[in-house]
Amino acid sequence: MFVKKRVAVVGAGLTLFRRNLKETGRELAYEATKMALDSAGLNLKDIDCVTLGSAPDAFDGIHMKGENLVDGAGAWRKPYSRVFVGGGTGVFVANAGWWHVASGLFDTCLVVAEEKMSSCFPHPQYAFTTIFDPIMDRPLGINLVWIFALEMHRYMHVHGIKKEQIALVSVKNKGNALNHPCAQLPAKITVEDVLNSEVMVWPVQRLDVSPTSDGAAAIVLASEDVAKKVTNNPVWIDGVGWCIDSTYWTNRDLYYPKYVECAARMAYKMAGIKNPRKEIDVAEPYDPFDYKELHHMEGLLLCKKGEAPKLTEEGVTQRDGDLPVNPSGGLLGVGNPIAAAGLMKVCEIFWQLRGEAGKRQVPGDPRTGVAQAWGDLMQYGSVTVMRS
Amino acid sequence: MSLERITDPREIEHWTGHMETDYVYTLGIAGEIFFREIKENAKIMGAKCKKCNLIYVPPRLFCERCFEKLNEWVEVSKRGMVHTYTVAYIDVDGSKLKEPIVWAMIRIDDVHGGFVHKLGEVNSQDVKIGMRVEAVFEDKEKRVGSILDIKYFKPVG
Amino acid sequence: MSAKIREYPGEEIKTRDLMEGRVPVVRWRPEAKYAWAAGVAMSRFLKELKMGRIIARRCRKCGRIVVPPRMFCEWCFRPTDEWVYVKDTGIINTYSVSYLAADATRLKEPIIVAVIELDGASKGIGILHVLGEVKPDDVKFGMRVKAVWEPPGKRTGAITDIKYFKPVQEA
Amino acid sequence: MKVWRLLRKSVSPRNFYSKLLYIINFFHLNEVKMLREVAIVGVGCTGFKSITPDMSYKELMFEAATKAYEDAGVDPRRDIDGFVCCSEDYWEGYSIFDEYVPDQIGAALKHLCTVTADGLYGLITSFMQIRAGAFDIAAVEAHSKASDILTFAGIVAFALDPVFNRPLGGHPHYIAGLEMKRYLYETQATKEQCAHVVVKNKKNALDNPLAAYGANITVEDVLESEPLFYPLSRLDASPLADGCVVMVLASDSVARKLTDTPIWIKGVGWNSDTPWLETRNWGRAIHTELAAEMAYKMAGIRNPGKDIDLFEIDDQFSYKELQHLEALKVCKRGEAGKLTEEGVTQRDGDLPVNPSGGLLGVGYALETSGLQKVLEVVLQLRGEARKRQVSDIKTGLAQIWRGVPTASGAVIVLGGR
Repeated sequence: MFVKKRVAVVGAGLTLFRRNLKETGRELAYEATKMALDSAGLNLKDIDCVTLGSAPDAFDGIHMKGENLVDGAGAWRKPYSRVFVGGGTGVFVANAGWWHVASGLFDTCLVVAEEKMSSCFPHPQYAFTTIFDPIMDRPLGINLVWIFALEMHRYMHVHGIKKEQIALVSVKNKGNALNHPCAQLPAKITVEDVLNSEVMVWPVQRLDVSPTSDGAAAIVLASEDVAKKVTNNPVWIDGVGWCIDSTYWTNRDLYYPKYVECAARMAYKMAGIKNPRKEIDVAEPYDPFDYKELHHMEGLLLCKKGEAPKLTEEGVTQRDGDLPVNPSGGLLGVGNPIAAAGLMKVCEIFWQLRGEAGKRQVPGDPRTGVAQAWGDLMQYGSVTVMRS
Repeated sequence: MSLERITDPREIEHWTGHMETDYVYTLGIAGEIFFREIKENAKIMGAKCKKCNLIYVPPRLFCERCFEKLNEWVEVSKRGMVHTYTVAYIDVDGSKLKEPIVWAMIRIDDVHGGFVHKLGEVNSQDVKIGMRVEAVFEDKEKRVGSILDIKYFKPVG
Repeated sequence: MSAKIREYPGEEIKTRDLMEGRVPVVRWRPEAKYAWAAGVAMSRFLKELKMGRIIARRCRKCGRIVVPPRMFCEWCFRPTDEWVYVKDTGIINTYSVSYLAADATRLKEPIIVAVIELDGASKGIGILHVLGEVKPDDVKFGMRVKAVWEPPGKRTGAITDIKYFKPVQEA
Repeated sequence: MKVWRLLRKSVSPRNFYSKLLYIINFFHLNEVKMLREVAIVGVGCTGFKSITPDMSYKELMFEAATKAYEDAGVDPRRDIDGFVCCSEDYWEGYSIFDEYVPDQIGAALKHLCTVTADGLYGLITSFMQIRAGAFDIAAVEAHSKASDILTFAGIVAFALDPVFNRPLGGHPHYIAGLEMKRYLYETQATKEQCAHVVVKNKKNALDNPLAAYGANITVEDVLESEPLFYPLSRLDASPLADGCVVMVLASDSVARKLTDTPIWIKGVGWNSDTPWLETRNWGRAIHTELAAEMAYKMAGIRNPGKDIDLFEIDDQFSYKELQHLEALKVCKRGEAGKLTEEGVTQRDGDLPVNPSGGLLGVGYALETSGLQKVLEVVLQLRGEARKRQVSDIKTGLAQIWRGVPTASGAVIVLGGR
């Protein structure tokens, strides 16, 4: 019978996440990649192939930006390609790395994510307006935050969730980020701060939202044989999943991310996880907005529909809670250079499962973690399940 | 396949739009040093990779081959050789150029790299691969720290 | 080795320095213009808007009536079968109140945006539009609304031929 | 079972060695894992046109997908789990074009992803996903709606490095002119030989009902055409086309159930040279040399000129066909032009190259170009290429380059029985 190859993460690297960084995209990608290689104790010549994740070209302002980033990603004269699934890219690119190795084609794979949103000037917001349908949506003067506010409001309405409950996520994540050395917006804030912050698109307020950022992240993947040679502490990618829902988002009920559930089920099945709530020790769901963390906990089957706010209120998702969620500080605290932010989550799970997360370390020797990202028109879910 | 198709050409609709907005690009860590030297001193800098024994022009933060960080900057020659060239007759919008542009890849002496730039002060028929050329800089007060601070490359004896 | 790494790379630039030209940069505005072919479904949709009507497509297999119209059924993967007019009235599925314009600048008067499930289309099938003649606080989930159209002479065959949707009394 | 199948296959002396190696390999690997073979089991194509104003890109994709699933005998909603689509945002006029793909190819609420590259990269991605055990049946989509683009060269210019190259302006295809000049200089190939490529491909396209730019022209016609980027003339460049290709892939056992003529993916390779114009190799297609090396190793090909019967390779510009033939080690460097002149690369020659008409004859359909080439190899290997059918072929190769200003390319080796 066909037996799957196991794939391990053996190194990770991250740049600072900031509103503007001086480095070019290539230089950012290089810094993260170099750090990942160094941490794995590998050289570029040990790498067989490279996969890159990066969100819209309209941020960096380079058409075919994957081609521009070849050298920064360490792909000079190597098999190299870029995957792109909107906001889901950052976690998805780890999945792409997985199939490069699991297919048996390569023993090692560099997985790199880069975003330089500050090139889109004065605000990356313009790039977001071009994600919409040019006939149905763009003529209305649409703004990216509109659609998330619509989704958030629907979610709140269906389950009767209050803004106070949602704000707790922002408080927690920005607080967690105080311990993250790369964080852009770490802060000690209160629920009142969130509720009193400027209204952007009701019910979305300033402190419900992650910032725009520049940054890069990278991990090194290796086959079982190689992983065992280079480290005695590999973290295995045991399950990968991804799923896209219909383009026609106004034809769907936005209260629940079915596509995240579909992606999670794919990954859980592969990893042999039957009861995610019990078996997963630490989770990094995508949190560009605070309500998304709750939404995604439900999609990841970490709780029942509508139950995530309650768990949050009870402190279950705190770093020292029963199910630590976004111990890194998430996008709300660390920042959101789209694809790099997603891969940052994979890096965090890697560090957590290795017990190397320092002040961010969740207690109790976590063995299984999940990272998840979300994107496109509220339609993409990508999930990676990792074990130590 | 669709059960209906458009059969009357007057029924066809198009929707126009664009993806145009403003961008600013930082020059990067290596790029800033490179363009500062061009702007202030009309000097061309390269970055040396000791491991691979290459001098990159334009300079880079890292060696793409061995991935070492490069921090040794060296001044290189303003002269080089035409490695290849072409004569462009059309502009970006497809219209015919009034004056054809001679583009060339110029290998700067003793380095890895050089410039893809325009040639000036030369007839397009006279350009040859292997021809010696030299960078012509804008006047200092006009230089802004961009690749355009080099006006073009011109033939030298 | 997050705990073991002391320094993380990245040289920060203040947005103000960028704004005020203290950081050397190259500027560019791309040329990227398009004329997207609207195709069979959307050409008809736009023509109907110009006449003050909203047209949908129906899939005979699943029975769904969908708008915006499409020539394929995404769930059955087969061609849709027929054109169906739907009403310009409906209910609010979800809404939000925007203080931000498309370019992220701040609006004095907010725009209320909503997903409106149209009468005559299948349940849950809505379109995005803006609301008018209503205060943000008075908007409710499930509220009935009706399209307010541009006058015939001003319509161009665009989604903006509907100026906005406004609340109407329960029928 | 697998061994039996292998032995049952006709083992020609030509590839006996590689088969033997494969069997030895198989027993060795069996302890650890068993790698799956992957086949193309269905293809669908809209055909290529200079313009498709009556259809949206969604309707174009729906047509190709419908045809591909019909060809494979599968229902995408029931049978297909994995989907890969290929697009670049600025070709489409959308940021995150991934959003607009699932419905019309049957992928809603399924496992779909976008690879921002040519369709051939997408095919390789799908191949890897199946080999890794993620799916049994998968579909790959690539399309071009080039006629939706009003400022093609402006968008290509936007791909240039923003700091070092783009500010100089100009039509970015000067890069092709630079490359052509250097290639001709290094190999002593001539403009006439390049013109022969154009004549051959446009003529081949006359027999291809999918092609948009078939023509019966002479070498003089090409040489006399308007100079664009000397030595590159108007007819040396392939014109843009719209079109869509969808393909269905399946793992070995499933593939055999679905069709009597699975086309096996024997080897894949892809590679990128430096993105910097300043340090790139201007005379050689390093990306394709390395990609071919990888694909040949996987497919057990030691003598490409002999072991491969048919080539569908990138000819976005006439000289590229010659350069790529040499990069593929089909002939020695500097020989491709001569072989073309002598007619060796004609459809009935010893080395048939671009029997479909290539991009010069079919049209350059942006990221669909690679799949157009794979499509031709599949049809040829199935024996369904009608007037274009090359006789007695067992192995075919498709190759693509990602166009100006990139230095990236991919190669695939396909086999019939």
